[in-house]
Amino acid sequence: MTDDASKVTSMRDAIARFVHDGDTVVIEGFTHLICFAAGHEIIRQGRRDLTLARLTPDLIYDQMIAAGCARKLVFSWAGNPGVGSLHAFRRAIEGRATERRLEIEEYSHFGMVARFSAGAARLPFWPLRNYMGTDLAKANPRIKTVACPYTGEALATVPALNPGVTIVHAQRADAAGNTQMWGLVGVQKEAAFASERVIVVAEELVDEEVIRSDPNRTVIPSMIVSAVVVEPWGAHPSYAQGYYDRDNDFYVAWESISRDPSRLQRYLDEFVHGVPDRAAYLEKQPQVTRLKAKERFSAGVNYGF
Amino acid sequence: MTDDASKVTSMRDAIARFVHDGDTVVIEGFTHLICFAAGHEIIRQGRRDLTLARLTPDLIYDQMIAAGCARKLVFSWAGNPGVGSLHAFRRAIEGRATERRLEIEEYSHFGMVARFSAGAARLPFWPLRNYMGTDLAKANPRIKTVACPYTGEALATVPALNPGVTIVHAQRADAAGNTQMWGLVGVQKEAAFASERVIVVAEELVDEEVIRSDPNRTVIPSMIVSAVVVEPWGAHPSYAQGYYDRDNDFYVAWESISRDPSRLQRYLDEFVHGVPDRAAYLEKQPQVTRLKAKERFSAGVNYGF
Amino acid sequence: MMAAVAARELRDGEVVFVGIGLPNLACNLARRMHAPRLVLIYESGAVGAVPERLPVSIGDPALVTGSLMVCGMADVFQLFLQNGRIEVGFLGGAQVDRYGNINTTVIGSYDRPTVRLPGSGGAAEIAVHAHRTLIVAKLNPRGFPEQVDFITSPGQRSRGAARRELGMPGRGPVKVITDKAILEANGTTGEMTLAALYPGVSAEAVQAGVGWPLTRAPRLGAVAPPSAAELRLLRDVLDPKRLYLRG
Amino acid sequence: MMAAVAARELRDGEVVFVGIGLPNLACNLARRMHAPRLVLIYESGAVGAVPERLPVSIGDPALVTGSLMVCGMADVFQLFLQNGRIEVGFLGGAQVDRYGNINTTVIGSYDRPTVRLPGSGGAAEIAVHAHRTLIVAKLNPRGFPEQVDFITSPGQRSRGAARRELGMPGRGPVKVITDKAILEANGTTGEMTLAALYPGVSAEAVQAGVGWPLTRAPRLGAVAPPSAAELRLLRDVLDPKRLYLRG
Repeated sequence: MTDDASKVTSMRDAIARFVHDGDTVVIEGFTHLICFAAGHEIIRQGRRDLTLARLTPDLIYDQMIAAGCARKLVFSWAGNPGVGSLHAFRRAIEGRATERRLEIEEYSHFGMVARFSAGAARLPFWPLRNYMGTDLAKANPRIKTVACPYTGEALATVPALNPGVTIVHAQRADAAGNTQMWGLVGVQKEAAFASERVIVVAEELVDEEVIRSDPNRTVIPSMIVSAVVVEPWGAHPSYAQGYYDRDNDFYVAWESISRDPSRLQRYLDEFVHGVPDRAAYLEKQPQVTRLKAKERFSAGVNYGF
Repeated sequence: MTDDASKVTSMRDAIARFVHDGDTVVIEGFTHLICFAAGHEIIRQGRRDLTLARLTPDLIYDQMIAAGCARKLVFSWAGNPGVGSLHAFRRAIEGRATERRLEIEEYSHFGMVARFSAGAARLPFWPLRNYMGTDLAKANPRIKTVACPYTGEALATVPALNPGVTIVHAQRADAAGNTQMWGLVGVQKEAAFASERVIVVAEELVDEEVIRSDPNRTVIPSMIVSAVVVEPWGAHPSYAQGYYDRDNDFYVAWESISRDPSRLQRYLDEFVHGVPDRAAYLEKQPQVTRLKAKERFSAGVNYGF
Repeated sequence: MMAAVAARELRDGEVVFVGIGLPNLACNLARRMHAPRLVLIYESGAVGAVPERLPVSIGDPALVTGSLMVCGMADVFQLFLQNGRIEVGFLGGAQVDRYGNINTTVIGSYDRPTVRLPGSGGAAEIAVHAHRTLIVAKLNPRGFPEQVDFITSPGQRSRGAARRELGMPGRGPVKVITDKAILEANGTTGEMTLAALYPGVSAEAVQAGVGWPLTRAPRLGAVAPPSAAELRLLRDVLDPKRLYLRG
Repeated sequence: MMAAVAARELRDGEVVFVGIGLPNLACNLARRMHAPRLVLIYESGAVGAVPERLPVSIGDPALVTGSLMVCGMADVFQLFLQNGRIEVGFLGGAQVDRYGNINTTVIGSYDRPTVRLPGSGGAAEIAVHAHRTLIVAKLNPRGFPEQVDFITSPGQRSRGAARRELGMPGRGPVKVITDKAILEANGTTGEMTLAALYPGVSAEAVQAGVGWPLTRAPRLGAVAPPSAAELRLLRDVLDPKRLYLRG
């Protein structure tokens, strides 16, 4: 079979066509493979009233909140991991002006994973044994319970999350959108299958033959993919295992950048609004090449019969 | 970390220690990696009153039923795929003597997969959108419904399946039981995590370093494994991708062997009771080497940072 | 002939849940004739397979080597089928009834069966979720009773209730492809009605193989015989050893 | 000191859910001291990691390279944590109360918070499912109130109800490791009580950092100072850049 309908397009076109004002948008990736390139393009195109969903909002949602893209945040851990706070997020929640007040809907990681799992399976809810004794269900009335039809015990439930668009960054994809990733895979598969539209952003565009040489590594099949964007270093300052390391210096720097609303706006002016695309973003900071990954190749396995 | 506690043992010891009369036993594998070697050892050791669970009972459960090991069968498709019937199973169900009458508990594939998923997640049930309009729920009162706490709609449920022991055949494992497989992976991961005890049977025992070189291929972690048995060709006449092909001739031959109870008993006498172990089983049929897999190696991927 | 007729029902680019035997032949014929971008999914977890030999089971290793994706069965049923990604499903069975209900479980009573059949496998959920299903079965009165002994895979109406009332997402069996004619589900009643005859077959001959009074479509179609290209592909390329083709 | 004390709580062969910072240091110290077969699981999905550098986040690429297994987060929470495979979990937080309830969500009211904290992450479910948890936090009266503003991770009693009544599988927080003393959960009341003092620390100094009247264990233990081996490993091998060690 040759699935030869290429879906390769530019980031600009992909965001213009598949991300609309008012959408629920998911840019997933647990520390790994967070697509900053897509977030920046959404800011540049001035999207508004988005519901941003993600386990860990991370710097990219902090930037999108500061840029005024978000109406609501659905999440489970909002911090700068190992460093400190997401200050744009905090200002919006704590009502300290600058950033527009933000609606929130809050779960734990397991709750968010369960919401994506339900969405991906097209079930209206997912059961989990959780939340007893916590104030989370009180703060979020969408956390409910269901009685087990066998044991009678009450289990917690969360409702399905079915985003309008999910953006998945990956190491490699073919032109039709068959996508492979390795290292931490987070909840990307579930978020993609839960979504109405999926944009795949790949470090490398590969031949269909590369995908077919190792089918167990395929996480996302072309049939659920709307667009394929080829964007090397598109996850920086997040990372791509086997391609480049995380830019921990930038994560540390974000603490002071985001603490000061005017510095944050200057950052956006320079590195987001001030560049037309990711290539220009990278040209401004040649030092990122220091993060290029060393080689630690695995051996192949035999698929013969 | 060096998880240096070796769990490597012989098939005889593994079955003697971890499979008991009356247990619920799962030998999973969808066409691929079905551990006939373990089934034969269970027959040799004369286990009785087992509840055998598996999506597709396949020839191995037909042999175990004929040998008198089974009290009950939990399944979703009982046939000889592409060939015909499992005649020992049919005789036991249709009440045509020879084989002892067999209790059954029947689902569809999705239902069985859902039972293992619930068991693996240690939830008492799993919801699925299914069975409306069928007679399956009438034939099996354990298929129930639950009302969604969000939409009110009725969804089907199946109860968790938590076997006493699950036997997983795989291409390779280390001595502690960290196990990698590729090609069709069926429902092995879920069945193993659902189980109280897990016996891993590997084509090849590899160094921990081989496992660590490609951690995304690990399907079963050592912490859930009770024993590791190294048994090359242990899945024959089923197959192991990259090691040997399926013995389709034997599947065809089974139609006439199993149709005749005395021929079936002669088969068991010769190839199961008549040999002490898998090595002897293989020595009796040198022609299986024709099934050795050709080489179709995948390329490795970079795990560096 | 049945393989060729089934192949014609598939549209380019569709996602098809494939069984072994005739459905597999039909899909591979369609891919070579008019639907090169057909995506084949096997319930074993192989997606986009390009088998180098005719697979003898849905778990054949040839379906894995060179496929686009291999996933576990929890993903097959939850992320593909229940998710609504499967457009066409093929079903067959020992009994097919007036409303396209299929029995692959038992002949006789469930507790004391005359003949124990293999059971559902994935057929129950395919019948519920695939956007549409195609039933492939040879005509004979015992195989086409008014009502099946056991409903394994629901058709257009089960025990009096329509699919929509029962909450089934898919449209159900739209056609039954037999060795003599094509039956089609009536959009209103859900009944399988005679829609088109194979060359040289009379409506009476079809009725003789069906256990209920067949309604005929207002204008009966004529099924074109397999073309030279279809025959050549089936006999010389797809099934040269005649594993699944019999005449 | 806190890292050394936490390390001593871990037994060889245990499966530990690790967070970044002090818990990570404690686990790696324990592996080198007395528990070489400790299995570390990070909520990011890395199992059996052997990081070549000190990880700065639980998603650090160094946790993947050379690990025994990498799995998706649905598996982390369902197959490992909810399955009951995690024996020890580490927790910390802005507030810890009398019963070991932890708040990492908000200071003040939920709807109008004075300080918005990061939220649960995986802490709520770790507190519910891990066989036992260890709380690591520095003493100060605002951090140890009688009752937390918001219960993110449940302790031994939440709003009057005990863990068992609430159906929680794990035993909950068995100890609170502070910078001055170790508190232990009383088996009957569930209250965190003073169990052992660090060298040179008085019971009064501990009470000064706690917002409820501390019950003392009948016989107060004395925590041994870090040994030369522990100190050398922590300072020279595990955290030579002092990323997490401060004095």
